[in-house]
Amino acid sequence: MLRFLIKRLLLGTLTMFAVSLVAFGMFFMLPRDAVATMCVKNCNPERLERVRVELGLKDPLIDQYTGYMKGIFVGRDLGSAQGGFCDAPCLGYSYTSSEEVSDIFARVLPVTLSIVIPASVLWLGLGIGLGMISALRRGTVFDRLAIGFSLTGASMQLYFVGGMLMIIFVYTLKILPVPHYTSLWDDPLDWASGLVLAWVALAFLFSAVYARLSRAQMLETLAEDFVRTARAKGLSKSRAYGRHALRAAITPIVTIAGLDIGGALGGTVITETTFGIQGLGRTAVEAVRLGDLPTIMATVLISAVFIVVANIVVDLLYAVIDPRVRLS
Amino acid sequence: MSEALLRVRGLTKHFAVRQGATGAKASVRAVDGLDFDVHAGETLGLVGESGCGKTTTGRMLVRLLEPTAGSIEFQGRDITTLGRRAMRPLRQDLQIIFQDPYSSLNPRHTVGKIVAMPLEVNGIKPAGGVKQRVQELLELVGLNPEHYNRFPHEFSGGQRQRIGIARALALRPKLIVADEPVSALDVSIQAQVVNLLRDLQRELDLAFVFIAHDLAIVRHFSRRVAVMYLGKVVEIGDRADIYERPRHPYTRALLSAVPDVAAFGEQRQRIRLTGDVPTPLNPPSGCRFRTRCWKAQDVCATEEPPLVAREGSAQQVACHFPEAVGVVNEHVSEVAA
Amino acid sequence: MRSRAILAAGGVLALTVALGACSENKNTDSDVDTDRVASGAIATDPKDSMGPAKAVEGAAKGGTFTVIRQTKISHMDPQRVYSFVGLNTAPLYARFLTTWKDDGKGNVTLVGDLAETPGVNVNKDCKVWEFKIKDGVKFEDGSAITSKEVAYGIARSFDPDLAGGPTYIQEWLANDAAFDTKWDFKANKTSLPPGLTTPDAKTLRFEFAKPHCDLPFAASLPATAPLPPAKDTGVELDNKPFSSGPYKLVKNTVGVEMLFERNEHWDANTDPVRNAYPDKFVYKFGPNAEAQTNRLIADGAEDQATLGWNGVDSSLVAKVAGDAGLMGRTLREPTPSAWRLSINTQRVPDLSVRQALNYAIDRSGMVKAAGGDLKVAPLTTLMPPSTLGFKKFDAYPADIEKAKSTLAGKTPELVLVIGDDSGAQELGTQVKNDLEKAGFKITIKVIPADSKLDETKKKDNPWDLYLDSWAADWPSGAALLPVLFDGRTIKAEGNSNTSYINNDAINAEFDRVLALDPAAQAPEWAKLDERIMKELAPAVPLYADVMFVMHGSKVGGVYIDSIFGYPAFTRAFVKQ
Amino acid sequence: MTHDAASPPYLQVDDLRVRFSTADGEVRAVDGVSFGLQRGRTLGIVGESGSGKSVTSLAVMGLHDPARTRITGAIKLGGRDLVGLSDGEMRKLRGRDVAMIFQDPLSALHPFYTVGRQLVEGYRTHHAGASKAQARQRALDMLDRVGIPQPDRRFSQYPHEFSGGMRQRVMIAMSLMNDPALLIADEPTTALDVTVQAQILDLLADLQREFHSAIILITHDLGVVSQVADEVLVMYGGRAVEHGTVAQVMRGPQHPYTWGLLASIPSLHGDPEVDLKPIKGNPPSLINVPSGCAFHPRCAYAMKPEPCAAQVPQLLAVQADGHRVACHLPEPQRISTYTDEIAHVGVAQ
Amino acid sequence: MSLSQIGTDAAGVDATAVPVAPQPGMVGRSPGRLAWARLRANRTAMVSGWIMLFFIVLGLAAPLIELLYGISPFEQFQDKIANNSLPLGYFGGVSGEHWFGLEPQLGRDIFIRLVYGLRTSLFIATSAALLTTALGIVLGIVSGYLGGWIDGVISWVIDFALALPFLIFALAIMPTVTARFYGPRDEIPVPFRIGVMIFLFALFGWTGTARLVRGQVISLREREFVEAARASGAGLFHILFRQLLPNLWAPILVSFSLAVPGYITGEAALSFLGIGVVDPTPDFGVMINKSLSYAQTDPAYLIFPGVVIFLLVLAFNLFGDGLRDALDPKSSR
Repeated sequence: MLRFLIKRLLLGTLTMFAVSLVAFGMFFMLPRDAVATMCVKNCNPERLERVRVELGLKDPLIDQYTGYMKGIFVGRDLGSAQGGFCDAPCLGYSYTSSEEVSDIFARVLPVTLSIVIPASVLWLGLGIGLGMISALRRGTVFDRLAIGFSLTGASMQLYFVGGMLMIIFVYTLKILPVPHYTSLWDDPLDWASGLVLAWVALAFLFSAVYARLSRAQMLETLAEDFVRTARAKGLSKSRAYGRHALRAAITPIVTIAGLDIGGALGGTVITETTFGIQGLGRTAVEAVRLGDLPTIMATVLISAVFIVVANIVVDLLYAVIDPRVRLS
Repeated sequence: MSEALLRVRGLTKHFAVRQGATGAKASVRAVDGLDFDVHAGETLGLVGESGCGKTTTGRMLVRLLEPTAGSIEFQGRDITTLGRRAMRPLRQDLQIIFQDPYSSLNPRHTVGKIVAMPLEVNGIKPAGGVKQRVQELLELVGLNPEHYNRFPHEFSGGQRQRIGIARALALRPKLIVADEPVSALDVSIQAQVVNLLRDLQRELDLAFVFIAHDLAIVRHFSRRVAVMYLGKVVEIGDRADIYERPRHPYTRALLSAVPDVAAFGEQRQRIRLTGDVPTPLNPPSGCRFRTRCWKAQDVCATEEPPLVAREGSAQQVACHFPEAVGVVNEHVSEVAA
Repeated sequence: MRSRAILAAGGVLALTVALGACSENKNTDSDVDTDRVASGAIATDPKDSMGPAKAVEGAAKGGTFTVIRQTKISHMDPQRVYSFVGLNTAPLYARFLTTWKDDGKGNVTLVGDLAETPGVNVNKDCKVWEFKIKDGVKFEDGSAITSKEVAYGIARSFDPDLAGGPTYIQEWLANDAAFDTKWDFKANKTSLPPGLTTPDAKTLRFEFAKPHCDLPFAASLPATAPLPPAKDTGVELDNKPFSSGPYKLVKNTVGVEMLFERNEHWDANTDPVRNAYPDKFVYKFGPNAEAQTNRLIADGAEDQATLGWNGVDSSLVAKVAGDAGLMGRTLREPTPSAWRLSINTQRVPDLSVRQALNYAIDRSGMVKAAGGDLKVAPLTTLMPPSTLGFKKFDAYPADIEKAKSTLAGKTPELVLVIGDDSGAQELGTQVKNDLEKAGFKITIKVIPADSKLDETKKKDNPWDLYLDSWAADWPSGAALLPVLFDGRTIKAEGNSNTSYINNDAINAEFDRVLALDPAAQAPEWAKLDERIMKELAPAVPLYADVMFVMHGSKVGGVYIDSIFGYPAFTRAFVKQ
Repeated sequence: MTHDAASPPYLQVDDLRVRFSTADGEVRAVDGVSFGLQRGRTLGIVGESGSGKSVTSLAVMGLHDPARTRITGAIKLGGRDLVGLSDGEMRKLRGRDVAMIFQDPLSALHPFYTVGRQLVEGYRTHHAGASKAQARQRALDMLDRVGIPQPDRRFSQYPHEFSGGMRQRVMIAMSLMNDPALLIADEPTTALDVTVQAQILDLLADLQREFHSAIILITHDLGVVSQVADEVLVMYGGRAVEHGTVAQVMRGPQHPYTWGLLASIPSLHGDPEVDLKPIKGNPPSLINVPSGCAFHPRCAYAMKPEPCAAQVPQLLAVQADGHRVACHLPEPQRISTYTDEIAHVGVAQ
Repeated sequence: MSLSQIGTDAAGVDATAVPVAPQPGMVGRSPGRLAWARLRANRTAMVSGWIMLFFIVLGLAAPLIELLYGISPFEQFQDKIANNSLPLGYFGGVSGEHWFGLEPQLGRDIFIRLVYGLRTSLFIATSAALLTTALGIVLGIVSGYLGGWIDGVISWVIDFALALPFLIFALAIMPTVTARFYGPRDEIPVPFRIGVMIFLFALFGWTGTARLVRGQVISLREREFVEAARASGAGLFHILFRQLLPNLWAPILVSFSLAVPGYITGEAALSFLGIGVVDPTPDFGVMINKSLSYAQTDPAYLIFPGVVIFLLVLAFNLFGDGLRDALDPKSSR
């Protein structure tokens, strides 16, 4: 297990390294000139050139890359125009937003977390719950409704669901405010009411997938001998299914959930666009549009970290759930 | 006896595994130095409990697994390290039947295609056409030749096993390794398949390596029997020797543990072995059976007993303290307590 | 049973369909005074520059005024402010040399802000200017503002690290576009740039190599805000500017929220334009125009004293316009942001083709494509009506037949470049369809929206047509026509003259008019506008943006300023 | 062998019928099976796959899905009819009065929980007042009793750390946690090696003596039955075809199917060169059971069409005490056929 | 509940394992035919199959429909647009002439644009699904069967591809690629943009199929029929493509049929973000992106494309589900 983990960590690092290289290379292939975008009315070629030098864009590519990566681990001096020395982990200074990228993240990461974490709790709960109940009541009306729900959900587009939710709850019934983000610590109620539609829309779509998956898993597990053993011991249905079947059925779901949540943390672009909320996803999209290298690098790296870490966490969770993995 | 069809010497297979938290490399000594011969037209039974290496041995004989050491000579030719192409002509004489009648047939192929596969792979075009040849084979194994275009899922377990046998016969082999060919079948069907194999052996002069854990079936089908324990042959000999005059304590214990209908009503002297078979990852030193042997002494832990024949007999045994010759393992009629 | 779930989903859809279907969409009167013409002058009476500002009817002191906006303000450092939101927010926490008295209806007067008058043209040749700083003006720490701090503020705008702000004064002082190479601020922090002197604590003196009659206008930009050298935190000033205005920034969560509270040292009696009624100003960032509008339509308790900076979203214009109650909480004024279809005259040298382009564009369709007449107002002149001295004319009334006959059977193949944002694409489609009706063959080239800005500013850009807009920094033709059409300014990249027109006669006219007294210039610019259109047709004027903003029910005193066309807060108050 | 006919049997199954509805049709898994079993005795149920032997035992445990399964007849356990009991009532009996051991101990034990936890859980379910320590002590006692060395170390290990035989011992320990009066062992040794099988069978016999419980041993192996069972019930196509004491069935089998089973099994004795006598054909499908006697298509002695292909034979007593058989052949013919044609081949000498 | 499953399994009456004595002389029912029979018996799958077919025909026949309908997807009807840039009349300007009404602002006909959008969308989705499936099969089979370092490398590449944020890369790759292949004055042809989208999907989408196939192959390669082929001297090609591939068709077909709706959604999402197809080419994503902001003032504009794309995806999903049930009857019921 330990060896396996070390191997996973090494591979994850290799992945991150490859991702950073690709992201960096991608920026230099982009047909965009971040510097030219920065000047509004009063540009001249000399000034543009000087800014390029100042930002280090004239350095050899390798130096630029190593400089950026070094900044993450030990910090680096960005020059007076970019606020001087940037402490590790330095994600650079945004060309277009005139602030340190870590400041941008401090702002947008809570937004994305606020969308993804409650939504994933909701979709996992709803999806797994529905799937489990519908597996236990296979063939009943409930089961068929649940299947219908999951197929409908799986066939919907987030922006369409989001749009319809807003039409219904915000514009027609007027029981919810227009989606927006407020910090949880400032006003929990406003935080929730501003994001609840995003949670519901995401949960609707994702829970559909989980309901299908967990229904199939549960059906498979219910056919396992150990569930029969549990019943033969005289355990109640709820205990036999809730403890014995659920725990075994949940393992493959953990894998997918880990990857989904990891992926979602890396950016919920469509959700953010649909509900007009500025999180990591839209920040990333705008960074690419503006050719803002430090922000591109940081967003790509952060979302990749989420996925790589999610992968490793899933492996760890596996070990927690399944002692066979733990001890092998 | 004539020149052996198959000569196995020192056949060994170690699997590398990682174990423990550190993932240290270790090797599972699945098969550890086997010697035996199989002659044309005869059956060698290979018995032993799970994990004794009999299946691994079978797989190595047909080159599905690469031996770690030792040699396999087939028809006088060393095939231990032959490449796929060089192996091809020999494959025709050396086939295998598998245990699981469900997984051994490709569910997406018709019976005809399954049986014809060895022909196709080896580019053999029999006179009269592939179809005719396949239908002959089907008939040979007791299936309706009209079933040529049917799919495996339409057949029962016994019938599927017949299809598997037909496939093995397609190249007219001289030796068939039969790996637990009946253990997945219902009792009433087992007898059908065993009878079929016996008929085929008589008709086609086939040699078999018959691998099974069921001692009664092995006895019924094999003239010679090798008993394996933890990757080693502990006793090998003629059927009568092994079943009537076993010399290795393990063979005796094994035989006495078989619940035999025929023994109903008789009180038998049961040898109760304690514990389980040790892991082949770390087999006991010396004699591998010593941990469960009631006769074990100090020497058993230090010296590995060689497989030796009693003078004037083909029966070989690997034991420091073999049973005396002539002790018959008959059901002993003693009054129960 | 699966079908049942689908039926349920269908039911929800049917419900919403029914909701949407119950009203008929009709043409409505937009009620925007698009023909409004600006008038104004530079104050000659020093009394105009004296405080306090005229009281606003119905206004009361107190309350918190909230502004919501989608994205953060790029710069708060007055020397770096150049965005519209920055320009209209800066007056809250900074004072400038001059400023505009504005009734929000196009009647403007330039007055002194920190200065006692809007500048003295010492030799009447526009080369030497003097400003006297008022008495009693103070920073947020109570220290007095003198000409030294104003001069330091101007000096630091030479620092390339502090780029972003306007560059007029720097370029004029240095007499060079590359002003920062002429005078290095970092190396000379204790001295002042050439031509800028402070003979005493009250006086600020500019000496230019060339006449710059627009200096009083240029001095109205926030770059003339004062700063004590000791308070210069460099790039950090962006997050925490040092206040000279009626409010100070007390809390700044970058990109999330800014809180302004009163600067107790600000004296209303020195200030001719700022009433400073609310106790606090709060800026909140995040919601897009649609969300802002929806919140304001709802007029919830916390949004009643709120203004949505990004305006009524075009998708909601119909909803707001259809409701008199909502319209009562909107401001709708034409702005100086003028859109035109620039013609790259290097690539389209044939005047008749450029004239045919002008004839072919149907502005009523353009208005619909751009979001309706509450969003834009059609424009046939290069200068928007908000320019001082504006005169309406239409050199090429829309007429497909006329366009065809002007082309005389030619089918010019032109490439129209647009950005990849969705609004531009609709306009592109509209332009293409209009032009193709007249016989043009148009290729639409989509490039990233942001790079379009700078790519078309490159002299040798490969395109024929592009959509451009320009908003002058002050309502004078001088800040528009010479900037956009003086061919002598053309450089390799970073051009404003994106038509790349270079006509000697017109260039000479620019020089002539620029040397006139500002008051005399206004009618001359209008004449020149018409002449450029008729003789050169370097662009097709399309429309001017209409500022259509909405606010909560307790907002009062906000007006759309006549200079930039955005909401201004100097007279804002919260209804009690 | 004493057969205490006076006291009523602890388990009495009467005309048990179990049917499942499936997409392909109704499965008549058990079709009119009756038998009784005293405490302290072992009944071996023998049959091939699909004969209904496992379904019978699951019916006794009440482990079928009520929505898809129709169970009629009576299953009386200590006088109480289990058919029609609610799941809640049935649950109280399961694991306490009647316990079960399954074929594959690896899959029957939950892979994610320790052995101890799984043992304790079964005990505490039926001993609401028992403390954790009591339950643990009970579990340790039972582990020790079934011959697991170092029970307190093993207690906190997971099933995959046990060998096959040890796992089956754990299963047995688990089934004995609540002193059940009836123990159902469904092919308990099929997955095990012969030497381990012998250990487990011995253990079961020891435990039965100690706990005086009734045991149903389900197996396809007549050899196992002949060693450990007191009575034998032979099943075919969902029906009981022969029922009697081990001696009766082994020494004088009356049903052609039983003959077939005995003749087709190779033995360690007798002449290995003589061919086995397999039963021809294949076991029937339970969806489409042959009419009349389900065995008639494979039966060498069937009288077709009447009555074998037309009427279902009743399980009727033969001369010997308590020996019953369901066959249309007249009893004398059965006896003569057996002694003349069958007894000398195969195993039954 | 599946306890009956236990019961039936124990009784050995698993439907596929019922021993049937085959009738002599008949051609056997192949697993494919059995699946087809099961599929035909599934009413939901058949209905959704027909709807799917209807949409496909509609997309293919778009030019014909344009001819009959008499309106081109680029034609503007701005005289039917009010000065607030919304269509005149009720429910987004629905009328006998314009069945689904008009777009706000430009005033183009929504119905005919949807029909053409369908065409674009289906083309991209099926091509992308085909390409990713083909790539996934090859890499999955190779990785699963050969194992060892090849498997290690392919698995790592899968992990790597999964770690790349798709949308960000799509956003970056589209302009990069177009700038590489087309001069600044060239209009990017629609087919090229579509090609790049398909390429993007292929680049990121093969991992799912590859993983699936790899898993299947790993479980299949230990099957005895594969060993039987090896024991007969079969070469790698024979084993991969003759023995293994036929057994992979079921999962591949299912994953293909579920990939198509996935890519329909994905295409719309890319276009929604302005990466994929751009105006004036008719497209679902572009339409929904624009219509979203008209949710209040012109809901018809959101609902028509939204419902059409929903029905399209639903039909594909239902059919894919039915296919899965038919090919693998044990999977879900």
